[in-house]
Amino acid sequence: MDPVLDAAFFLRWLAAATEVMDREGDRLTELDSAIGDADHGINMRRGFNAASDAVAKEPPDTPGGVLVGVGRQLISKVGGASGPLYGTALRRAGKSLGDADHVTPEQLRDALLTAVDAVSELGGAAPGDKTMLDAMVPSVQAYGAALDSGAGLTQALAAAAAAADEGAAATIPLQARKGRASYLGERSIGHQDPGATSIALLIDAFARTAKGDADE
Amino acid sequence: MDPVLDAAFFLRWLAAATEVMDREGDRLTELDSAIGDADHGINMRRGFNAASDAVAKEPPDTPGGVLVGVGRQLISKVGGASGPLYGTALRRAGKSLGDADHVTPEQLRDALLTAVDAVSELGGAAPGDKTMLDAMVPSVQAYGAALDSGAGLTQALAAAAAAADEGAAATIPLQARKGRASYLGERSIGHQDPGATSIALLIDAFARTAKGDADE
Amino acid sequence: MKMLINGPDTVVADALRGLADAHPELAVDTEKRVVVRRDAPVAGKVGLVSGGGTGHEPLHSGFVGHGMLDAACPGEVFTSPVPDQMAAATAAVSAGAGVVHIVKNYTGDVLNFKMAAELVEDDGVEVEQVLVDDDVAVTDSLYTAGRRGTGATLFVEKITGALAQEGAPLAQVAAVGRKVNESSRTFGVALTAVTTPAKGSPTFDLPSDELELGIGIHGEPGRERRKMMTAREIAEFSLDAILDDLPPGGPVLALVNGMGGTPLLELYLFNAEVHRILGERGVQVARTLVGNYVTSLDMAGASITLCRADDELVRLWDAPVNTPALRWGM
Amino acid sequence: MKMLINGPDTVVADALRGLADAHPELAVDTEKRVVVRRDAPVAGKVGLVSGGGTGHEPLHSGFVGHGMLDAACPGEVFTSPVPDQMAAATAAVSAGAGVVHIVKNYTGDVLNFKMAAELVEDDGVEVEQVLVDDDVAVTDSLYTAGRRGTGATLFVEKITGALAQEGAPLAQVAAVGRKVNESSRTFGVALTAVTTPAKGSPTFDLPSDELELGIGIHGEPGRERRKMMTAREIAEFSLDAILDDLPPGGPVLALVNGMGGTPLLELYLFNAEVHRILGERGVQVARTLVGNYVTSLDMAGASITLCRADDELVRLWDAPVNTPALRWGM
Ligand SMILES: Nc1ncnc2c1ncn2[C@@H]1O[C@H](COP(=O)(O)OP(=O)(O)O)[C@@H](O)[C@H]1O
Ligand SMILES: Nc1ncnc2c1ncn2[C@@H]1O[C@H](COP(=O)(O)OP(=O)(O)O)[C@@H](O)[C@H]1O
Ligand SMILES: [Mg+2]
Ligand SMILES: [Mg+2]
Ligand SMILES: [Mg+2]
Ligand SMILES: [Mg+2]
Repeated sequence: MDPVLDAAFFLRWLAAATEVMDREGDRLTELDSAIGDADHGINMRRGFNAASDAVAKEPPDTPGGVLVGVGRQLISKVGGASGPLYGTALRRAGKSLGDADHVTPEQLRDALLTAVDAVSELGGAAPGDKTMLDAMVPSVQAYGAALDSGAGLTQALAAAAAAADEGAAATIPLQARKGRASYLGERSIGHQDPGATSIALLIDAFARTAKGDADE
Repeated sequence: MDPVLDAAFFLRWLAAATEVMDREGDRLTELDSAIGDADHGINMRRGFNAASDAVAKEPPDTPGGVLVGVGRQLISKVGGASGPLYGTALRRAGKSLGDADHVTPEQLRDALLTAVDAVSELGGAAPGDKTMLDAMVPSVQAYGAALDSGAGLTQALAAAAAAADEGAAATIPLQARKGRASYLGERSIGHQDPGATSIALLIDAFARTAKGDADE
Repeated sequence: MKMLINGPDTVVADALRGLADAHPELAVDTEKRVVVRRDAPVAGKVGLVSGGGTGHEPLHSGFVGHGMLDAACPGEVFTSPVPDQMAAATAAVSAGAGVVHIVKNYTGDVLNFKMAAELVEDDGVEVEQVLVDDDVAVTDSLYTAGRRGTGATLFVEKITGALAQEGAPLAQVAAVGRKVNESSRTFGVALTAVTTPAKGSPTFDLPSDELELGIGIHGEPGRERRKMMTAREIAEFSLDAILDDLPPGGPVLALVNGMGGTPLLELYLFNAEVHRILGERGVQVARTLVGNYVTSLDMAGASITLCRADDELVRLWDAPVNTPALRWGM
Repeated sequence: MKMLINGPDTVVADALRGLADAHPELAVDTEKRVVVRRDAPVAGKVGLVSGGGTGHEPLHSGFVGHGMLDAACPGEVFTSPVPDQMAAATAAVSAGAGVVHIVKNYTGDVLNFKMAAELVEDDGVEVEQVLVDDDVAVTDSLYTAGRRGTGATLFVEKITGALAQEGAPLAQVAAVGRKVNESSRTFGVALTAVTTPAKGSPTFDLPSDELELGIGIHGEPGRERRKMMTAREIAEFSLDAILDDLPPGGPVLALVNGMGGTPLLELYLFNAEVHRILGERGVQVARTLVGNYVTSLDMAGASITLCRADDELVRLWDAPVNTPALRWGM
């Protein structure tokens, strides 16, 4: 059965996200080393651990509260390009959920769209620029399309995760036009974008959280 | 037949010495790298090339003149420990020969003794301290002993070269007590002293010059 | 890779303690991670704040003091600081005359400083941003995040600092900063990659007979890799790129800057080539600074920055400055 | 090994040209290889000359100027200069009040300076030699060439320079130099070996997980090799060696010096450990200097020098100085 999207769900997602950043951080840093400055995994790890710690101290009791709390921590602990982008995206997504104590899968879609808009606005990138957007956009589309065609939350998040993964992989042949990787010009071609990869890990954490709940 | 020890002989020696420093400089530097600062070959090469150039411009016409000229060049071009030691040794040796236009093998012995005294006085080292003296002292002894037992110049210089070579090799087990190698304490044991090695090359250049002349 | 550290996690905090121990004339808040002139806020003076990732020392903390920055915010290694730091620094130096944020053009620095400006403007502090983007190695700004900010940051911080110290108003201080940036161009090369404490191994592989041309200061690879060149050839290549793009004009200020791992001896040697070539091309050098100022941890390499400087800029360059890394006239 | 040079043979000459280009306030004779204060000889003032192998920059050329050295003689890389240079430098700075030779205790430096002193004394210049031998890594002076001269050279040059600038007579300037040397101790460590331009490869092999304790500044291996240690452990080991030998007394001047290849960030971090440990041991630090001052080309590592300083020495340390590498108070 599909889980309820309440604060507890988002806290379980946060735990899964933090765990995956700890586990996969080195791979993200390695990707960032090829076309950036070799810190993306370190940044994500620091940010999600700070968020987990902060939230553990005073657990919010709404989905919006969790996302706003995580976003704020990322803004004030990560730095770099990903801190404000990730942080603002989650903060605005959380704000869009208001103070409902649980939300629908459709409300989550709107929140994810808000996140995409936040990243586009702040970073000025378009799809195809080889940034995190290249995983976010197809992922949110796939999620919405799945809901539209009658899928439940767990199934739709699985589709979102698969699309994010593909989107991240599809950054490999692209030449970067935003962020640090753009300095490399053509030499950025042939490497997967670290930010798109971490987005895929986060969406996958959503999907796994839902599936874990559903399997219980 | 033994050659005459005139200015031309010492100029041929200088050419041979310069050639051997060019050829063996890297080995001297390598030895100095193990227990010093990796420049002895470079120093010797710079010094003997400067001496050859200077002497080519205005060739001295006495043995003493050649040695004094070489010594002066070493003093003003080499630097380091070896510059003043080698330079003063040769300068004083040359001075001891006065302005005779040729000298006897016995006078050469006295000049070599003067050189040994110069190095001892200036550097304050004793035999066994793992310095150039450890090649000089046995070499001059062997030369004198050969003359005393009736050998000619060529033979005596061959004995001097062999003794210098042995003296240099015998520095391997010694612990350095003077110069840069002394800073290593016991870690200086097991390496051949670069200065003793270059002395052996120089004496060998004397022996080869004499032998080359004798063979003609 | 061996480093003189206690562990990768405490590098920034430990180094800030050491900075505080060495420079009692600076107020170092190791919690908030801001480094402030002890006499800040200076009454009536425009405040100057900069910041960026740690790993470029002495930039920026080493430029805090009389006649230069009022505060610096060091981020994690090669990671821009966070808005909280910048907001705290801005508050600490604000004397009512407004504050200039000197921001190197990197996505992270720009975004974080922007968020910080929003925070402090809510509290009524007027903020002007001066963006530094001098690195000609990044050419096509339509298809990139724009030119990086590198060596010219030193010129901008020194010259705005001098003008602010004289009591000039906010708009004028920001304007001279923009003018310095527009008049400056930089090109850098790396002979080795950089190793960050967290990663512990070089950020890219550079064969022992090649060099990277057009590197940044964060261990990013450059635009082009070539077989090793002589100092003269490197200077020629770099100056070609710079002079191609530098606005025409009179004399220049020259910064021959080490990336951290190159001995001062080589920097002076490189400076000789720079001067020789500029002489051949008829470019007059008004002032020269040689040393490790805008670095990239242990990276071997160097950058050249030229800034066209009229009499006013030269005067402000010469004005008294008293910081850990730059000090003259007082 | 890649270097920013034109070729190993011209390194010293090229770098001197670059020094001259950067510092018009110095008179650099690239032929004779002497670097002299442009206003030398200063009437009535005792002249101060030092010199040594090239490769320790900014030592000594970077310390020529008001309140410090009058002249420096750079030798070949890691090779003491020759008597001709020292004699030329001495003649250039001699104003009739005598000249002090500051000599680091290496066989080569001592012998060459001795020969130079004989030359200039023949011309009627009175010379006093101040020998610097502060390196406690060399312990048993009966069986060695005696302790090496390293970091304390900076203290000796600064403090004798200040006293000479005040017009003190020769004997007094030399005496304060000797007092500084006797009050100073240094210990250094290397994380990597050094590579000279001529050799082109590291002068010794140092495994990637070990460090050398008690190194000198010429790429000589140290007395002992250990598994890599933390900054705190290295500081503790070094300070144990120094404090064991340092004369008792009041506050100290502290120099936390980089060997050339270690980023400033790590030096500040190391300084934090030095201060923490000195605090624990009750040693008061009057002044601290952190940076690359007495280097060994690209060697990674650091040294600590402590100098017991009474009020007079602190006053002379604080006195105005204006050189390329050390500048304050003017
Ligand atoms: N303008 C931008 N818009 C969207 N995403 C961006 C932008 N700039 C950078 N990114 C993302 O940020 C990632 C890098 O994050 P990170 O390494 O943490 O920051 P930094 O580049 O400051 O070191 C990139 O892989 C890219 O996905
Ligand atoms: N006090 C001394 N007496 C005699 N020979 C010495 C003394 N000190 C050093 N040497 C010799 O000098 C050699 C080193 O010469 P070199 O490498 O050219 O000079 P430096 O040690 O200054 O680099 C040593 O191998 C040793 O033979
Ligand atoms: Mg990054
Ligand atoms: Mg040597
Ligand atoms: Mg970064
Ligand atoms: Mg030497």
